[in-house]
Amino acid sequence: MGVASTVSTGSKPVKEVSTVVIRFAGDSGDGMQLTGTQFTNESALAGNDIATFPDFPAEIRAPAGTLAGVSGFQLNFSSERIFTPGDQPDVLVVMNPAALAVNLEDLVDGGSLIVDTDAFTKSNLRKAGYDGDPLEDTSLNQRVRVFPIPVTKLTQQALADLNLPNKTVVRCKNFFALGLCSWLYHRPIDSTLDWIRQKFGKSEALVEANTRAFQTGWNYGETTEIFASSYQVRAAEIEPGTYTNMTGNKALAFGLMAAAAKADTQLFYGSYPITPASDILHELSDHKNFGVTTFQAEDEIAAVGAALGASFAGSVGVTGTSGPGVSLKGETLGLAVMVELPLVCVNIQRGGPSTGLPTKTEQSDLLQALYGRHGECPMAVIAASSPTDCFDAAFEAVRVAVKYMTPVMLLSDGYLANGSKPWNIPNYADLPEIPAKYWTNDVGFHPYLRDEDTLSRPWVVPGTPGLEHRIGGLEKDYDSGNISYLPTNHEKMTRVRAAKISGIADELDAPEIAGADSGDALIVGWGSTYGSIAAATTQLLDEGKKVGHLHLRWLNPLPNGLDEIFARYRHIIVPELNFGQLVRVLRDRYLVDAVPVSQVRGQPFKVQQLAARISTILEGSK
Amino acid sequence: MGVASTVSTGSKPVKEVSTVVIRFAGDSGDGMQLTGTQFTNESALAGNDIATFPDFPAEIRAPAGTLAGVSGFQLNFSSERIFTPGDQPDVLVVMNPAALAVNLEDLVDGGSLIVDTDAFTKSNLRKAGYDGDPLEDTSLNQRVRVFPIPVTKLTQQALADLNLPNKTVVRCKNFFALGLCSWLYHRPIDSTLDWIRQKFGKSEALVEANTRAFQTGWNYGETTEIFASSYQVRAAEIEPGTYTNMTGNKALAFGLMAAAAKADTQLFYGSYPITPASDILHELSDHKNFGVTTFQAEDEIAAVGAALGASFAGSVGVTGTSGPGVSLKGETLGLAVMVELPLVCVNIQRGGPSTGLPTKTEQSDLLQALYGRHGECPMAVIAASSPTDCFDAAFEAVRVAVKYMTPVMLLSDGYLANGSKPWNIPNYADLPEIPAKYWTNDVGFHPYLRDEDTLSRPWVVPGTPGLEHRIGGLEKDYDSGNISYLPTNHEKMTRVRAAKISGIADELDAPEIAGADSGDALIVGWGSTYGSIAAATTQLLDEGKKVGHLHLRWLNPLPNGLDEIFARYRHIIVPELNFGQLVRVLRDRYLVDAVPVSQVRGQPFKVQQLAARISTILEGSK
Amino acid sequence: MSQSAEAVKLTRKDFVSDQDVRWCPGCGDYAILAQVQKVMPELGIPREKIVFVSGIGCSSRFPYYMNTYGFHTIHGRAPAIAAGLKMARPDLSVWIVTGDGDGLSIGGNHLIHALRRNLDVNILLFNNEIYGLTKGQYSPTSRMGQVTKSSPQGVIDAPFDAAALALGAGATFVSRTVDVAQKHLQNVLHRAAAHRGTSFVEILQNCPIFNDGAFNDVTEGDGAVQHQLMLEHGQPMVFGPEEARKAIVMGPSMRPEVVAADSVDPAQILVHDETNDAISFFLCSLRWRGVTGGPGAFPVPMGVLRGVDEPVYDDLVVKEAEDLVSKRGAGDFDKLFASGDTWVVN
Amino acid sequence: MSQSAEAVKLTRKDFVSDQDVRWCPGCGDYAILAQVQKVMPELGIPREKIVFVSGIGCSSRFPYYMNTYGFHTIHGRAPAIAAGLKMARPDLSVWIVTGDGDGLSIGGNHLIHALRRNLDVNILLFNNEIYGLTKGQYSPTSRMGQVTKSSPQGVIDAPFDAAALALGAGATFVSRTVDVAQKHLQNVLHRAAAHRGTSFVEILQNCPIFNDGAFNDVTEGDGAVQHQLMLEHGQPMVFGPEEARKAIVMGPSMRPEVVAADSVDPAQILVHDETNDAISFFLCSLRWRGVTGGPGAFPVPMGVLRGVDEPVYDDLVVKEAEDLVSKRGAGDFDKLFASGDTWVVN
Ligand SMILES: Cc1ncc(C[n+]2csc(CCOP(=O)(O)OP(=O)(O)O)c2C)c(N)n1
Ligand SMILES: Cc1ncc(C[n+]2csc(CCOP(=O)(O)OP(=O)(O)O)c2C)c(N)n1
Ligand code: SF4
Ligand code: SF4
Ligand SMILES: [Mg+2]
Ligand SMILES: [Mg+2]
Repeated sequence: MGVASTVSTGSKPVKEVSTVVIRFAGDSGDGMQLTGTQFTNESALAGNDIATFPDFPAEIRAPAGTLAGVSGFQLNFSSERIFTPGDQPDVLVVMNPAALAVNLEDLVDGGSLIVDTDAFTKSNLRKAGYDGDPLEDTSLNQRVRVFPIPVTKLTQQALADLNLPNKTVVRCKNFFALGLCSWLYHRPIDSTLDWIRQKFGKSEALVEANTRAFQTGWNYGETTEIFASSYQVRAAEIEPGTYTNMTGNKALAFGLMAAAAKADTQLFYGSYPITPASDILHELSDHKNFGVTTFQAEDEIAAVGAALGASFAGSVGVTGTSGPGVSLKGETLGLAVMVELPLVCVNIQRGGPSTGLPTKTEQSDLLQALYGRHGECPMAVIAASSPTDCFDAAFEAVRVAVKYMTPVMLLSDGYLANGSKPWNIPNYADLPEIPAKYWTNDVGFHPYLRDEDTLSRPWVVPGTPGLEHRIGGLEKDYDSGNISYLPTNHEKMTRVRAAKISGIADELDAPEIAGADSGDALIVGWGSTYGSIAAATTQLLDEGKKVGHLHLRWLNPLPNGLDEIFARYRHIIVPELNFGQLVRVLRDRYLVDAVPVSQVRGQPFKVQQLAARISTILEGSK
Repeated sequence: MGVASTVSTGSKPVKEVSTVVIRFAGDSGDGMQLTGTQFTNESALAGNDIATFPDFPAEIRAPAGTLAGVSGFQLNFSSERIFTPGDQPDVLVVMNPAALAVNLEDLVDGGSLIVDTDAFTKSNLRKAGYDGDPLEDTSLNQRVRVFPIPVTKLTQQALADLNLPNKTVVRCKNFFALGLCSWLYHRPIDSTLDWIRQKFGKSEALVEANTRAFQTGWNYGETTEIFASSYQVRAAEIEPGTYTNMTGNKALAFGLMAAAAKADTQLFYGSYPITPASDILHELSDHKNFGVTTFQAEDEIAAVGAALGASFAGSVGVTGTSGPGVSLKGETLGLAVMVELPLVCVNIQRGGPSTGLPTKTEQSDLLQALYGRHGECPMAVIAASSPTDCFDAAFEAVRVAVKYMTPVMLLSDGYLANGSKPWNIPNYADLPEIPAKYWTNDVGFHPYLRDEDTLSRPWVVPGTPGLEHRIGGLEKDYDSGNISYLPTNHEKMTRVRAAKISGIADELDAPEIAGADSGDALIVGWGSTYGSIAAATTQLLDEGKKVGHLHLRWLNPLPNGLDEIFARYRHIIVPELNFGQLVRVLRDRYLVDAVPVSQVRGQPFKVQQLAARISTILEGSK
Repeated sequence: MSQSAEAVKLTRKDFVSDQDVRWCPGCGDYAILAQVQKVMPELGIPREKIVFVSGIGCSSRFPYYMNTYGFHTIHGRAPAIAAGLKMARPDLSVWIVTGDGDGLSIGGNHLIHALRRNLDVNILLFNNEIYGLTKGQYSPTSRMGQVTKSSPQGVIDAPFDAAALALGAGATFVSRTVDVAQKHLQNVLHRAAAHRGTSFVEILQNCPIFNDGAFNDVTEGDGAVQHQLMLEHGQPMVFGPEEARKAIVMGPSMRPEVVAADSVDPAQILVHDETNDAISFFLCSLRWRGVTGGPGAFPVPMGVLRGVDEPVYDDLVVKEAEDLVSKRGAGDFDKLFASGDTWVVN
Repeated sequence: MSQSAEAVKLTRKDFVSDQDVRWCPGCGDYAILAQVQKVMPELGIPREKIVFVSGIGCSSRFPYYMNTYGFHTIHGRAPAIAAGLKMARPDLSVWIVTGDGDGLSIGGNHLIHALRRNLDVNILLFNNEIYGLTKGQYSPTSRMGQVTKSSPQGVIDAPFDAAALALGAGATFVSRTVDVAQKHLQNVLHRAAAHRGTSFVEILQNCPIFNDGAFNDVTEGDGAVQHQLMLEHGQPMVFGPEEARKAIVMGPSMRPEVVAADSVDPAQILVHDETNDAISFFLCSLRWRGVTGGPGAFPVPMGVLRGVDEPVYDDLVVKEAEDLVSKRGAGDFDKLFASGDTWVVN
């Protein structure tokens, strides 16, 4: 392809690096999410392992140039295996002063700061709360390497002859930045040029404009003195396969769809929009040719109610929300426990309590998932550990819900929901079948007749002749399914409901441990902290500490054998993005002196900090 | 008084007994609740210690004579201190076959069974599910002493000359039974005769009819051969004072009212009817001349919302409900935690999960109270331990809510709500003041300015000039109260919200221990199990076991010093009417191998069974 | 609900379940149950295709007594749960049974949204102007001044008019009948069943225990004759005893009046038209019940106040899926999984 | 809301808080905020006696921008929370700000019950026919066929008419205005403030980001002239451009018609009467907006559709307490505690 060939012979020295963390930041209007996504695709095609995290502003459209309006996208790409989008960017690209103000402190010392100097106008500086021009601040230049570039002007010059409206021209400047970074890291660029053609296909002028802005950026790197060298990040050792970049919410939606199909039934998704869960509704609502029905209910209570009604009708009923929604669904989830129908409740956790920090991530709804309903109301709880694991966790949640005729709470969070990882695309045919049988046998039938192994009751769908029956929220007789107020029956039913859930443990895989399988400390995690803990563990192992990492997938029931495992370590350390919730469960259940490592900042753990805090505990100075 | 004098000289031998448990049972239409209540009053006037428990049918008005329609009232009266209404009746009065069928198994071996034989008609026997006449069953007469009496006929004869409609006459038969039992236990009867005069005052005929039925019953005992002797239960040693018989819900309502008044503000009670909490609404709604406002909302969410709005306005906002309602209030309770306003949420627990056993008692909402909201959402939780303690617990809940500007969950249950105990009526003047100051000082004011001791924020009521401000569910800046998305601020605010609640522990009384203050076992309880545990403890102590009883009033925070106390006992045993909820909290917090004694039958513990199960644990055969 | 093609021979008995009925003696619910059990077999719908969904309340015990599929859910949520059931299985005949507390108080939101969406379900609201199951608190339809357990000094909340609320929410079928009016109740049930879309049926029901005779003066004997306006599509709005028929006419500046039928030119008498919104709204503007109880200035509109054909929600759900299939073909997971940018690692 | 006696001299500025406004550029909420801040000082109510209560949504950010007392609550619950606030402090001027999602979707039940009870509060419903804060899903007022994030093939839910819903719920004051109509908006706000009882104000509001121009054809330029029926109590229902005025008349068998104003006898033209239920219900029966968007067969009734005086809930709350005090005297705890049977132990 033209461009590629004209520029493919680099004239500058090339340095090898293994891992780079880059962050693009600018105004919401500057198209940073798009720039980041394209650079991610290029890096994927370069064969790197990658992990991304977008950081949207809390406001819909904060006034242009303000701090509140800053949008960012971080990518970690490497020739090694990586677990997180990275603690701190090595390279920070900022398109305006506000973006600098918000992101500068994160940039590593000695890191590279690429700046569109044209955006550093008086008014923009004021909006960003700067008195003077921060770029002239010498301390800045001492701490990091600044690359001041008149991105806007250069773009305008390059596009001058296309005589497009200036507004349109300026909009292309993010492609200048993308081109420049693509040069800097030897990215394969064809995918981006193709993408531009598709995206702007309707207007040749726009295709040309964006392509040129991209090339200009590329050439700028190649030709000007300002960059002494470029960098090479070799392909990583990655399991062969066809990959695509997957966000957690999209993976979760796909997992639900696939599971319902493998269970040979329909998927019913009842939901009420809420950040950061809404994208699951958006995704599913566009796949109704897959036997998917979506229902945007009037509120969360109706959403879970409709899902339960659909389960009664024979569909896989799923409801998705975030913490505030779960706080409303409690009563209906209790009904689901009582009538024993398959239901999945997805909670994309966010910063709480109450409205809290709606756009930030947190893991503080675990105890609610376990105990957040009145009565003895056991709930199966599973948590996804990475964006792509959201697919598997969702699939598993549906499998268990259907097999045990029970509601299952599926926990994810804002970090997984919007973050992405490369997904090794499975063949649908290779996914396991989920044997879901509707009950039609009327001999000795009653609605609470139980399967001896699973203790689950039969799934009888209305329309089945001869099996007409009534279910409901009042206690039912163990032997007939009729209403019963008998004291002993109530205790028996309460026990059997509990036994059914704890019984799931018998089919769970033995917990896997990464790192040392005995020694100083076992680091126990769940959910989205997987990446940070895995990375921290690797680092601690490198430092010679005998630590293992056990990541729980099922929070209720817990897998068998944890007690033996815990006994093999001197410390049990539980990092969580809350004030210590799983740690309570472990201490209660195993009487083990597990200690929390807590963070409640609406952000994932930074690997360095986590490793440091674990070390402190190991050094016994709690 | 005429009657009294004519009958006051008993001619039969009198036996001394210390404690009697009597149960009146009949059809809903037979007025058993009324009979029980009157007999209770007589026993109170006799100076006995008393405890009662009514047992209503689940149905409003089940068809007459059916098992579902049986209504019962149990009274324990004694010359000693008693803690419960008693495990099993020594005397069972049944007005029809259904009442016999439902209650017979509870009657102690060798107990007395007083029966209205006239009600044992073919059709009544069928409705009760009897083929033959159970009274002719010899095994019955071997197990208990049967007193078959034609109550209806005797009543009819006695009232014959009044020529009232037969329906009316038959309605009087419960007074025959009451008269008979009053004779049997030497009850002072004036109060009952007065009561009849007041109640039926409008109709001389009815006064005469019921009085005569009562006398006839009394004389029947005195004159017929069937009762060889009568019984004397001497007055108990009871703290001097003026007493009245108090149900838990009424006491709770009074406690809320008194506390609001002592806080020199108004009480706002927002509620939606639900068994067994509705009586609180009924009680409060008739006291609007006490500065009480009641609001029957459209649902539980509106009820707690309105209460929170009233708190914002400067009233003490209270919302009352049962488990299903709490499962709906979660989100609003989270808002209350976030905006830090004084609010009390009353949960009269009942059998769960879901609709469960609505008219039965249970303690299974503790974990929900502690953890039933999304986010790190600390809730102060207090539990009442007896019907009369509902007054003190409610008063204390309001005091803490106002002092710490926090929601407080007040736990009671169906057993306390409907049960009654004699209440030593306090002087209102002697009740402590609750210092609740509205904040008016505008220097350096912001809505989250904190008191250094309590960490509570100022209570500023709208209408205060110069202090206009906005509160809400989004995270707020520690130093200004404005919205803040800052990571570190969120962690700081989350910590301070937690610290405020745990800080309450510093003002709590050191936990009291009844019985051995070290040794074999500490029996730890909370809420309505107080009576059963106290009685079981006394019994175990009598058996020479070194057991102590510690009953927790505050479940969050827990009082200081529990760890030292636990260390003094070999076993920590936690009886609960659930599957072990407090026990989880204790094991987690203190890493102590506390063991549960669970019962989930919609009924309180029977003292004998509880004592036996504790002994089994002591004998180490877990 | 539409009737299924192949008629099935069933009798009233086929719809009686084995559970013994647990309402108070004399409760209006018995009469309603009897009529429903009578009408069901006449619909020609196989029993297994009928589902009764209820919330919580005396009225909501209903499903246990019907020998069909049934779901006794939680307080106020029946319309939401029924929505999922119906969307997942549009072939089922879904009947929602609710009360004035269950449906209008805690369940008000689900009710109005069900009516707005026009799902093909039937809603039977048993209005006894009281909370029965919880033993006698006032409800959103209780009268002002009514003394109940929770209003010892009398209710101060203005009541809803169930039909007006339903109409305001966009209900396509709004009707009213009475527990004691056997034939009328049957007819309305048939009409509701025949209507495609959400059928709202308010049934005035007597609670002899906690609100006895609440409706007597408009439903019993002479009261019924004097105060009930039997709506018939295309028929003039006349009512009252034969010897003294009254009629409703529109007076000057659009103020409706009740006049002696023979005192006006018949052309002046308003004619009912279920399909004319102006008429349906007009009927809901009439005060037929005193705010504090008793008859109002106008008669009780009985029967079908509104009956119009609008798009049916479950039809649209099915259609959307079908259209998408014909547009994109039945879902292919392998295509879907690979629909984003992909790259191959070997 | 009633005006307080002693007038206070305040200006628009006094009602501007120190928080910077965070709505998107061009959002209709700015215009509404400006008018509210303009009207507040004209009410003569001391600032500290005014409270703005909202739920969650872009619109619900409103209280932060008003320099009064404010409570930004949770999604849909503002009317419930405001009810407790107002009952506890009837002297306060309480304003509820909500959106079509906050007020009509999740908050629908609280809204209709607030309207039914007739608490003396003002409800401003910003209707942009979309969920703004959550970035563009459809709402209960979105049009059928509307493509949004959650309806890629178009909405299949029939929308609410907010005014009809409010009226059906028994609202004593029902009005409609538009974000861009400064003067009209001010007048309606004044009317709402003056009304004792719950004042319901639907404000058609443009969301330039997710539903831009939704109302343009009935609110912008010629569209406004052609399609807005400016209601005036006692005035005939005429609208449209001077050169071609149209009028609303009641055709035969009660079918309303739009005719050329000069083509009919003026006496035939319907005259607005806020206090006549038949008129208010009639106005709500008119289809002013196409189910799938655009103008309907009838003009948009703008202004006050209903304004009647009914008992005010918070008045009744106060009265009940006062009556009880005069009946029983102020509460005496010692008497209360001993009101049951008592006995003395010495
Ligand atoms: C969440 C919840 N709140 C409250 C209740 C208690 N409750 C049960 S039925 C009912 C009201 C019943 O009134 P209605 O719906 O009119 O039915 P009716 O008994 O009059 O037929 C209430 C408040 C409950 N079961 N669940
Ligand atoms: C319990 C709960 N559910 C869902 C949400 C997410 N949410 C916030 S605002 C909103 C809807 C906003 O729409 P609208 O009320 O029309 O206000 P607008 O933003 O359009 O002004 C939703 C669904 C929430 N905050 N809380
Ligand atoms: S309480 Fe009333 S509504 Fe309920 S069953 Fe009894 S009579 Fe019927
Ligand atoms: S999203 Fe729409 S409603 Fe919300 S602030 Fe932006 S323009 Fe206004
Ligand atoms: Mg009712
Ligand atoms: Mg909106």
